[in-house]
Amino acid sequence: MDIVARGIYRINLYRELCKACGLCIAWCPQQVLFPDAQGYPLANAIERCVNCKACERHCPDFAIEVIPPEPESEIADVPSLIHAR
Amino acid sequence: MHGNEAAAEGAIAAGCRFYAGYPITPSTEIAEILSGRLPEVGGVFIQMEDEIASMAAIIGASLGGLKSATATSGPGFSLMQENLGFAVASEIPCVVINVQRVGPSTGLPTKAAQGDVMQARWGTHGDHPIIVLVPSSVQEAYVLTVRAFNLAEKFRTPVIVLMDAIVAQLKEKVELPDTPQVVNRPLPAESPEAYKPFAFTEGGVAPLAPFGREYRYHVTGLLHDEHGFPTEDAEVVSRWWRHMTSKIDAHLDEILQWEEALLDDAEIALVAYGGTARAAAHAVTLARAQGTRAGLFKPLTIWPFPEKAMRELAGRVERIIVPEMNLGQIRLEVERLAGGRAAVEGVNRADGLAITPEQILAAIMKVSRLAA
Amino acid sequence: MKLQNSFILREYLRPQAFPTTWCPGCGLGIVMSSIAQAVHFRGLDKNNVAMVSGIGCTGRMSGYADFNTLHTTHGRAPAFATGLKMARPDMSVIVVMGDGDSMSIGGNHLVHAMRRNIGLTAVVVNNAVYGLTGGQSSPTTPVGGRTSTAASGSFERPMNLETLARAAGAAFYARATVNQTAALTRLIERAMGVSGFALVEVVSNCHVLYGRMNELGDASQMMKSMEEQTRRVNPVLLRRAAAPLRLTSAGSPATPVSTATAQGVHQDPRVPRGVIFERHGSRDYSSRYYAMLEQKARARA
Amino acid sequence: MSYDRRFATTWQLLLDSICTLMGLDANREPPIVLSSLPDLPYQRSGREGAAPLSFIQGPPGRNIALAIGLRAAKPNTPLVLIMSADSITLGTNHLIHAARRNIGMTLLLLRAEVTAAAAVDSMDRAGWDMPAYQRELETASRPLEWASALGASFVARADLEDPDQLAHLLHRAIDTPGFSVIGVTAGAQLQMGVLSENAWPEYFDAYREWTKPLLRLAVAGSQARAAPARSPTHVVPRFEVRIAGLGGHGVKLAGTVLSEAAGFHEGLWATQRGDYGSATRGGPSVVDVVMSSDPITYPAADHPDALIVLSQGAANRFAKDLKPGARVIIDPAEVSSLPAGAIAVPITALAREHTGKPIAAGIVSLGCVAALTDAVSLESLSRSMAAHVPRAIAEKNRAACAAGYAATRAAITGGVHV
Repeated sequence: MDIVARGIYRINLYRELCKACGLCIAWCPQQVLFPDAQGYPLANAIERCVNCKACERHCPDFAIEVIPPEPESEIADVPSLIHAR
Repeated sequence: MHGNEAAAEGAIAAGCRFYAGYPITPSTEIAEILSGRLPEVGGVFIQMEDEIASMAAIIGASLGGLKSATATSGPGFSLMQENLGFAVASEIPCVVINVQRVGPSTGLPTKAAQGDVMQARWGTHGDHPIIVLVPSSVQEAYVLTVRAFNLAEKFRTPVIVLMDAIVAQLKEKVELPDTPQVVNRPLPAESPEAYKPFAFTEGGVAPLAPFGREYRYHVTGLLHDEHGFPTEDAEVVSRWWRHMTSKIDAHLDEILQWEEALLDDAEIALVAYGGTARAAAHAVTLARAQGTRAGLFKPLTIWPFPEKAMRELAGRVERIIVPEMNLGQIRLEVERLAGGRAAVEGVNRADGLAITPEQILAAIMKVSRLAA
Repeated sequence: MKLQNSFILREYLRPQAFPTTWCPGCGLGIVMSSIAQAVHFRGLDKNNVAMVSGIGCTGRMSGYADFNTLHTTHGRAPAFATGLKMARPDMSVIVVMGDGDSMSIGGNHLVHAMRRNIGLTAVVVNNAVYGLTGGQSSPTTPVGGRTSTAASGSFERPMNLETLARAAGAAFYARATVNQTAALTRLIERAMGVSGFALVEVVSNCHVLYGRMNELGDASQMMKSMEEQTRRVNPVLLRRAAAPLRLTSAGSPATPVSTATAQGVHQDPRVPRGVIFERHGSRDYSSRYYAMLEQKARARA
Repeated sequence: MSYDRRFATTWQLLLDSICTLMGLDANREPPIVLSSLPDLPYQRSGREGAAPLSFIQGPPGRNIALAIGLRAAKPNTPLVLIMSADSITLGTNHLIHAARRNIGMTLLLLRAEVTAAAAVDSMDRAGWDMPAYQRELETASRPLEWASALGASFVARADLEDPDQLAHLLHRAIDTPGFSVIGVTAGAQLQMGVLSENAWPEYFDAYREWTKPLLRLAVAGSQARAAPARSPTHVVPRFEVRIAGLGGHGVKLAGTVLSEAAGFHEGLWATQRGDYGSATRGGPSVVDVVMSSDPITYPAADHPDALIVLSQGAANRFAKDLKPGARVIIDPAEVSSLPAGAIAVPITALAREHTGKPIAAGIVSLGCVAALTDAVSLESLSRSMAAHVPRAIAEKNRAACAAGYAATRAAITGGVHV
């Protein structure tokens, strides 16, 4: 498992489940993810992640997840967190 | 060319102009190829809603005067049995190609087996004669499919081509005849008034008139008289049975086909059919190279079983080995016919893997040591 | 910290069976995830949930879901599920089928399950093609769609499951797409709350076969085109519309159903998604049956 | 299902209506009647010989499917099906698909409909006279509505007590191309007459339209099909090749190219068998090709003369049971533990170098095979490739194949064994 965490959110990539279909990359509205040479996603721009979970919800293989830094209750403040940074 | 392709081309060459089917691995290529080929020759391809409907539709098309066929695999063949029985009882020529896979139920859909040998014989309810052909090469898949249509037309019966996934998926070079010999359906010679569509003959069949303007008649799955009308009269019914069995039994010489290799001086005979016969043929050469006198008996018609030839064989050799990709379906038949004169043994597997020449050779060596 | 996705995977699926046999990018994984989430959001005990599937790519789903699962024969899943539901009326029974499985070989069982209004949640994953056998025409292949049994494009009229379901008497019909995952989950969740036969048709993608044969692009392109090809409908806001039915038998279900195909918008070529119709006051066959038994027992006492 | 004698008159009335079809138009072909009900009134009349109508007493419910085949063979003959509850039980699936496809036939449905809200006698719900409680639990089948919902051409309801109307509707149904259903009731408080109509081409009319361009193609194609088979120019003892890798290595294509090169261009006997797995990418994939100047008995390469290994998994599984003197070629980039005596050829690297894609690994492997045996030449491989590889990339693939050949030759002569 690769864990990428540079900004507010972390992204877990389960390589053993991933089939490199590219859906997460295509659905990410923030261009967080990029394909490597074999087409597997890399979270190269993790700082742009806004925790919309589009990648997670569109992954047919449960191979990617976005993890917020705080308990669920604080997710309502996501926009202000982004601006604060 | 692979086996499914050969069967499809054989159907076209034999004059098949109607195909109804439903996708099922590993027979689907036959449908795919015919979906392209039939429109080219003015025929009809239709993908039906299930196998039950596919079998019914080919019966309807055959009554309309078209040579018709369907192809399927185990689970679909099970669904066809009801209407296959209808075709037997109402004497409708048609061809069913069953590419066997590992069962029961969904089993191993992509793996080869020979588990439908008894289903092809006894799958539908009641007693009935049936013709079942078994190709062991791509060449035979073509030739026997053509033959299946010819026998179906000639004896007015469904004919089953029992392939296995080994032959169906095998690609090999074939040498096809330019124009295969084709039996076409004769029109009745008599007038519509005198026509008996289900005439009881000793060892023959009445020509089947296509439904149309002049010849009107009644077709039923109920046991019927010579005009096709249902009857419960035991005397008529017993004449019907004589007709049904004699039309096959009187022509066994024509229907039965088998091939023999190196049996003249053999002590050990292999009885093998379909994809397994290829490994058996190889095992014979391996055994001969080691000085064991083995030979091969390969039935191409498996139902009716070549009983007379098998009885003769059992009198000639000391041991018979029956390799099959099932738990011993034809071995039962061979044992029955050998009647104790030759010891019969099986080499069996039904796990989706092909029987190898080494496996058969090991069995040959085991019994030849016993013999020595 | 809430690990929603891995939670679904751990709690409702069977990680040891992963990765799935489905092709990369297949919408079936998304459907499976939505079903698991719907079960979770409904707060159901997974010991009391059954998943029954037929044959085909969709049929494999029951192997991955950690419920009571039954992988049956081709097309017969609704019939197996009917038996299960009658034996265990308290159980939530989800039937997952593909388009060929449910509408072609299983058409009879589907129609009669809808007619009986037995309490099943049917998820029909519609990708317009037979996937497992290599891309043959299915009952929902659109006219002109190229398949391996219609190389120059299909000419057959596709099945209209929506009107058939309405005529046959289903309690609930919704259509979702795999690109709208939240809506998909919500619709399945809602279908599971229906008493009676609830059907969710999920438009999915077979980019490997149908997409390639018809040059529709990869998985993400096919999913994105679902956005343009569908439109959201709300049955509450729409009046009863011109279905092709004019006839009614006595007590026909065609009348009380509120339909989504509104007057004035049915020229819109886009396929409606959302709740298409819901029959009010529907009651599951199995609960009606057991109520009848109780009534009889009371009458005897 | 047995025929209910209470309906003998119904039967007679229906056949009378059908027979009026023949009186109307001498040029019309007489209809064929299909039913699962066996009891024919004309049989009881003592007639021998030809029946007044062609009649098929088919299996319950399946008559619809049977009629589809008949329609394909007889495009102009009216087909009239008389069905009862079998149409809504066993036959439901056939009914809905015939309606969807709009196949030209006319269905007369007896008792298969709810005839009144409290029609206790009707056998409409599931095919037999159910106990009352069950009738209350189950919603009735509504085959007319099902057919209409799927766009049947013509849906009507007729009253047996008005035989003229029945005959009229029957004629209209038969004149309408496509699938028609007429519910036949007696004295029911329901709407009679035409209930719905829908314009859509009849299935086989549409089919014939659809196949017109394909028929023309066939004439052009038949001349191009003939390809003379060459007889072998040299004696080749049985030579077994196994290429094993992963999905995405182009293993299946390689098998096809090799077997056809041997079969068509070298005049040898050749077989090809494979296990390609169900996944399109990443699963194990293996192909066996056997070539010989004699006909081939066993068509698998269990003891290969040449084994090409493109993945570690394939090496573990197949690098045993080799024929004495066999050659094993491995791709050192993919296989870490090398079998003794194996020749290392950077197959996937060569594939990438010449075509840019790893899928050409299979084609490179063929070059390796050509270097190991004189059964196939590079020339016949490239001629075989021409039939399977798009023209735009054919040259690149030929180069890839030649690179595999050269690398293998160099490895053998240089003695670069592992």
